[in-house]
Amino acid sequence: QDKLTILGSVPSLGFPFFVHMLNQIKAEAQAQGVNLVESDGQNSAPKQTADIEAALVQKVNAIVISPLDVNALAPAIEQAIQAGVPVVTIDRRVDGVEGILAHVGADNVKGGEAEAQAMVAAFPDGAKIFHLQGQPGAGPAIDRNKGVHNVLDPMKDKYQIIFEQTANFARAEALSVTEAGLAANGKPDAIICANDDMALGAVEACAARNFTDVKIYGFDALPEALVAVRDGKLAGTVEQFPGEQSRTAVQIAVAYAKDKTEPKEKLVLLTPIVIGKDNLDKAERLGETK
Amino acid sequence: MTSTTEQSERSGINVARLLMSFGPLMFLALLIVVFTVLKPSFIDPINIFNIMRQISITGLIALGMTFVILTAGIDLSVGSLLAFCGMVAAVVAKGGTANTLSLSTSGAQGFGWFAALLAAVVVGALAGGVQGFAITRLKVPPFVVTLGGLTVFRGLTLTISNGGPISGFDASMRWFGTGLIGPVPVPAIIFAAAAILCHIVLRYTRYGRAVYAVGGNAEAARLSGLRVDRILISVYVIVGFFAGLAAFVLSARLNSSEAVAGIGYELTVISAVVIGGTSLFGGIGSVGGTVVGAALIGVLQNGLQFNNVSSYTQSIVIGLILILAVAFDRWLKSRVRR
Amino acid sequence: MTSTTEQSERSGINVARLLMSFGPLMFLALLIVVFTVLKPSFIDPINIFNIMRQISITGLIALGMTFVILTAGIDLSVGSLLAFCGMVAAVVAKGGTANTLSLSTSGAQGFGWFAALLAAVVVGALAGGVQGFAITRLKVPPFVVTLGGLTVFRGLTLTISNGGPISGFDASMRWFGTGLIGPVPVPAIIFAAAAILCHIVLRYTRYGRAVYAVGGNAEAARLSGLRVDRILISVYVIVGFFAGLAAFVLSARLNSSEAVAGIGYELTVISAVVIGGTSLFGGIGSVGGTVVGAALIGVLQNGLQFNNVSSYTQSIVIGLILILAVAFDRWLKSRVRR
Amino acid sequence: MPTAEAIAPSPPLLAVEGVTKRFAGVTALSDVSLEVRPGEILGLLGENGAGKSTLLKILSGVMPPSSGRIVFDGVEFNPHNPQDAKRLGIVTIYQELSLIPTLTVAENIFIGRAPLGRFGLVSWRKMEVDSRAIIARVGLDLDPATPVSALSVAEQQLVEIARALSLKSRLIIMDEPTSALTETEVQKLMSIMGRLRKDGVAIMFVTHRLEEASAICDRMTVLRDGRLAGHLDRDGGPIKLPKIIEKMVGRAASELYARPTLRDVAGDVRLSVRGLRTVRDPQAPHAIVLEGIDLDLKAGEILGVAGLVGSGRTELARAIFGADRIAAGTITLDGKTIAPETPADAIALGIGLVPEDRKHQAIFAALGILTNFSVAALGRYSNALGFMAERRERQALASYRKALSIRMASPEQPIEGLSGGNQQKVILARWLARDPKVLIVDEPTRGVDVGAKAEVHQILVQLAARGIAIMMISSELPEVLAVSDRIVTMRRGRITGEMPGIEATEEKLMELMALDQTQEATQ
Ligand SMILES: Nc1ncnc2c1ncn2[C@@H]1O[C@H](COP(=O)(O)OP(=O)(O)OP(=O)(O)O)[C@@H](O)[C@H]1O
Ligand SMILES: Nc1ncnc2c1ncn2[C@@H]1O[C@H](COP(=O)(O)OP(=O)(O)OP(=O)(O)O)[C@@H](O)[C@H]1O
Ligand SMILES: [Mg+2]
Ligand SMILES: [Mg+2]
Repeated sequence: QDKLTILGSVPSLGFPFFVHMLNQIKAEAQAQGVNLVESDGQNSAPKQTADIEAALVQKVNAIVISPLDVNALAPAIEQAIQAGVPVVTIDRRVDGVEGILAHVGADNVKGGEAEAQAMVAAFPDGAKIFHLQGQPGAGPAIDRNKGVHNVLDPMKDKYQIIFEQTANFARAEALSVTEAGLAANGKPDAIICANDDMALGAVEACAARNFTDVKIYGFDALPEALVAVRDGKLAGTVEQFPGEQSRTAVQIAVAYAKDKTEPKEKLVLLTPIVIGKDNLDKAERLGETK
Repeated sequence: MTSTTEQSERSGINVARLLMSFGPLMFLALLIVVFTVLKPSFIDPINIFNIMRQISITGLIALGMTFVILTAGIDLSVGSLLAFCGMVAAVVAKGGTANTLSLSTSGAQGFGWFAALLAAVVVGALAGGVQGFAITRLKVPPFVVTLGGLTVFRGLTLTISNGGPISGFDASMRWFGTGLIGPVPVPAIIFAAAAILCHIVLRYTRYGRAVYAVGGNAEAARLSGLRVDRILISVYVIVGFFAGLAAFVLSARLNSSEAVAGIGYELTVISAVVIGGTSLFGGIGSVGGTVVGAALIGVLQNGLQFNNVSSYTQSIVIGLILILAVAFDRWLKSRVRR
Repeated sequence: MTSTTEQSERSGINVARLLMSFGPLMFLALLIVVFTVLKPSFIDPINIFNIMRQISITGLIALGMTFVILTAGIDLSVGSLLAFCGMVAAVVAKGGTANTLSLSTSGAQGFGWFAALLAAVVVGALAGGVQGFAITRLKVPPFVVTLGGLTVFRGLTLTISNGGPISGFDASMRWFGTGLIGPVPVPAIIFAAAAILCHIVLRYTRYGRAVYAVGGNAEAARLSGLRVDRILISVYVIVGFFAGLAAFVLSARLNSSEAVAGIGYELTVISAVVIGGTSLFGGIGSVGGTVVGAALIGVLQNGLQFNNVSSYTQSIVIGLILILAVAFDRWLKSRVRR
Repeated sequence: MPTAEAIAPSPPLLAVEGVTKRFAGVTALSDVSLEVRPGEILGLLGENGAGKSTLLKILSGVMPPSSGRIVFDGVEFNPHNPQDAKRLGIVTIYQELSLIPTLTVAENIFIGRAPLGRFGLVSWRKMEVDSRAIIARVGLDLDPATPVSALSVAEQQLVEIARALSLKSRLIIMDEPTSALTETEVQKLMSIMGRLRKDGVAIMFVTHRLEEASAICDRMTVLRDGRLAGHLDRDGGPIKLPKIIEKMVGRAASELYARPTLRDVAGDVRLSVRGLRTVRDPQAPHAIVLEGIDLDLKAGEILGVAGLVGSGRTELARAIFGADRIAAGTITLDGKTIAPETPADAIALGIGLVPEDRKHQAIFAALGILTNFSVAALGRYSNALGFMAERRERQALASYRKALSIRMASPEQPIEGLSGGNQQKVILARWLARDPKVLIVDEPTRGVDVGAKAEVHQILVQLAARGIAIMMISSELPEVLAVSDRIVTMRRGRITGEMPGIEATEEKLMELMALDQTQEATQ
């Protein structure tokens, strides 16, 4: 009898976050004894769509996908569902498509809110803030930005964002943008970054000016960031449990594909938390830091 | 030089022509055979139609790019322009910038697909015209003008949409991206029709021949009485038009216009044209070549994905095969000309 | 045609040269003035040194790219090659691909900065040489070969590092990215030294003359006894070398080598060269122009960020100003000529 | 103007009145006036850089004059682009070939006016059939579907002439149309020009071959340093050469075209070629194949090589120089067998070649004169570390500038700003600077004026006197006769004859150049 085959698709393997996600999908698929077709969206909605189309021709039994864009990938996911292939989405939730088997995720807006709240907690009396945004137009960038502003905008007089620029999720750009910000505005109290790479770039920029007491917040809880948190270089990073998301999603998909077991919950939402020095043990990838 | 040579010459023309575009074509055939042997379902009609649909977006732009490159120009702005025209189409289709995020087929409040299509291609053509104007009047090299365009149009797109996508079009519009005529996807039909049209224009009209002449030697073309500046502007209008058309089809296909659409397309599109044998120094090339070039890239990507080749390895293999395909073409030409 | 004309010729040389590179230079000066008026702290030494440090990475590659473009070639692979060389340097510096993830300065277990530097530049030069070989021997156009390189080197980098970064170098290595000599950042000094060296090579050596000649007319160069193929290969070796050097400096600066480093750098680098007045059709251009071009882009980006201009608007403004800068240059030259 | 009216039988078709043209630093034309009448062939003569091409470019709308007036057919004429001129029936053959290399012969002939067939689409068949007839008029027999890039310079020139002749015209401007042609083609062109004259077409004709000008022109206008030097009229018979030369250079010039003393050189054989064959190169399918060439070239000798277009002279030169691949045969230099695979090899061995296609094979258009001059001798003008010795380089250029009287503004000036003849002198200087053992010159005086031509000849003779072996390919028989110690003739890749320079005459050479029909018949 044939082994089941599932498609595991992530937005872009250029980012360590998704490499981890796909690795976890791979590991869980192996544990469940199913074949995995891997797909890298290469940061392009048409590419991820094409991968889904190719997988449907190959008659995969289920799809586990973290969509690059929740709107643009909807038609492809719809197509899969119409073809009778169960779909489980991870991380980013697709609205308006009927029949998605389940969604496992941690909302990026919620993550952004958590990040900002952690900063607020650290500066109860207000703060001057730099904000480094992600790639303009990219889904996570939009959502994380929204989360940060949801928290800070109502407290505008206490928490001023004095410098807000995109650094395209990239470390090198974050470094030069932060340098420019420091030169123009002097030292801020905190820097909120839409991912860890940018946060680590900001760390370097501050270190170069000896501004070691600026509190810098990252997002994604990558092992490298966890080390920086441990060493006190980062104040915190947002953990969305991508590994747990991925494993759960694969379990749900395989269970359904095997014998039509409906998932207990259609919507598994993990609450994002901010990892600081005191709760490092909550971080999913702490083990990778040794 | 008597009748015998003349006869052989005449038939020689067609054979030579065929052989000219033979390299990439043979390579394409080879790839298809290899992928089919590896996994026979590769040539399932469904998959073939998938590939056709996939290449239609960049293929459409590549048609326009063929005109530009034939004049020894280049257009780096196409990816951004695609996003810009897509956003314009979405605004027109939805009647505003508010993203209703409704994926239901009845979500549209706007002016219908025809107005959206018209807006996309007109805006594309205008944007191309402005760039063409800067190239000919301000004497700024195409590379610089369209590099500027690349960032300007992206910025405009983000400004219009405030970074987010605009999604949810009505069924009549979505048909252009997802519909079928018989078994054939609509985007593939649009691409094929456009390719035939472009082929006729370039090969059988005075305008088309003037494009080749300008690319072959702009100064000589001017001395021969061609209106070089007008022709140069026109090719940027054409590529802009096609970027608009491609944007419309892409938005219809994804049911969404994204501000980040088309990033990096300029390189894919230019590769399709160049792999198809069009010279970046102008004057040499054909639409047929571009279609083959686009198909080569599409088949390669699909075939590797189909065989579950890891994404990193895919990059390596695609890069090497593109180089090989062109090397093979050059080698064949150096043999065949006798 | 006696002594008087000869004298005026000699002084004429310098004035003409200055005026030639005047356009972008004047524009650069203008930008600096405008930004300083907007926010006087713009010309604080800190910020000026920031800018210098920022342009040093792409600037280094742009120096190599100047050689390539002078021969009418192009290298699209530089961004990927940067990432690749950076990863190689990291592996050598850390003694393996295992990311020890230590950001402490004592984390390195490897072979030291010198071995890392050597590995980066040697691998870069070799990779460039392989591409040059494909260009000259397989007769594949530079655009195609280096486009292939762009995806191949990225794939290799991702394969080596499995997508992740390799971080944490020792202090001696980091000095090349973050150190100061007096008040001047080390990367800026490296860039300046490299620029002077390249200027001397191109302007005052036999090899430099040959580069211009090959770009000016490859066939005439061949018939004049130049080994055209060797010269072509050499320029790709040079740009590869500089990609390696830039990679080393970038890794040292970020204390990390990332698989996603350098994406899109090819366009920034080529813009710097082209804005500096080097012709994409070869034979015309200078290192001085490239330095000014790189500075123009750096100042523009920094200045807009400095004034906290929204990123959408930044895109639009940068695109327009790049076009304007070159248009101004062309206009100035057309004035001066008559 | 009443006096002019009185003399002239018909009103002028074109009147140029006080035209001046200034470039940066150079006044190319100053206050030039002339007239052309319908049915008249006006020769426009002058030394290199006198301003002939500049004037013609102004007339054909390529560039505007700085001041002055042009009247065409009684109406003031201010062309803004070549199309304006074309519309009025002014057709131009430019000095620098202006065909589009990537297009076919047929397309070049019908550029911008391709014949349309069904549905208003271009009819390729009709275009090729028609163009075959058009090029046949100038005696060219080749497939119109051939890309122009595969043609020799002479063939390109013929295509360009054919194209101009096929356009409806009232004034035809010809800027050195014959510079790459041999006697046969020139004769054909002359007879066509005669016919056009009968049809009332006016022709302006520029050439440095004064015999030609003298034979065909009704009147001549001579320019010197951008100024009008005077007009010459046909006075019963053709205008005499010495008269022309005197007007051109401003002094009596009896010695200019004097035949140098020819010698029977008894030096050692320097270069020897045996059984040299080439094969058809797929990249250049029309190139002539060498069919077994035997040739000796002695030290101190000038060997003239004569032949018609397509005789394979250029191919012979390129094969010896390592520019084309050799299929069989041996080349020995000073008794040692050599096998140059690239021009660089040949140059290192002491062989130099001045190619025939200046624009594509010799000059670096956008680069300065200095670089153009020294490019083949970079080793000579640089030190052990590879740094250029610019002072020596400039001194060398300065001395050649004087010796060859090169007119230029500065060593940094891009060479494209020089007149054609001066460009040619720079290329010659390039090879003189290398001081080769064997110098092959392919059409060395193409586009060079009489005075400079004589200088070039003198230089060749001097070089030979220093022991350099010189092989001179030229389509101009008077030139071959003037300087060659020995002459060989070629046809279709074979050598058809040989004779000492002293014994040679144009008739004898022509006979040998056309020989092979008889040879082939006997084989
Ligand atoms: N585009 C240009 N820029 C600067 N100077 C020029 C330009 N074109 C021509 N000249 C100069 O104008 C003068 C006249 O050149 P022109 O080409 O008209 O000479 P010509 O009589 O045609 O010579 P030839 O017989 O060598 O062709 C020369 O001194 C030349 O250097
Ligand atoms: N570089 C080249 N590339 C392609 N074809 C060439 C090239 N050079 C010459 N030919 C072809 O070779 C043929 C003969 O060459 P060419 O006419 O130069 O011979 P030739 O004896 O030197 O005559 P001439 O120099 O008087 O024209 C021509 O038909 C031309 O098409
Ligand atoms: Mg001239
Ligand atoms: Mg010849």
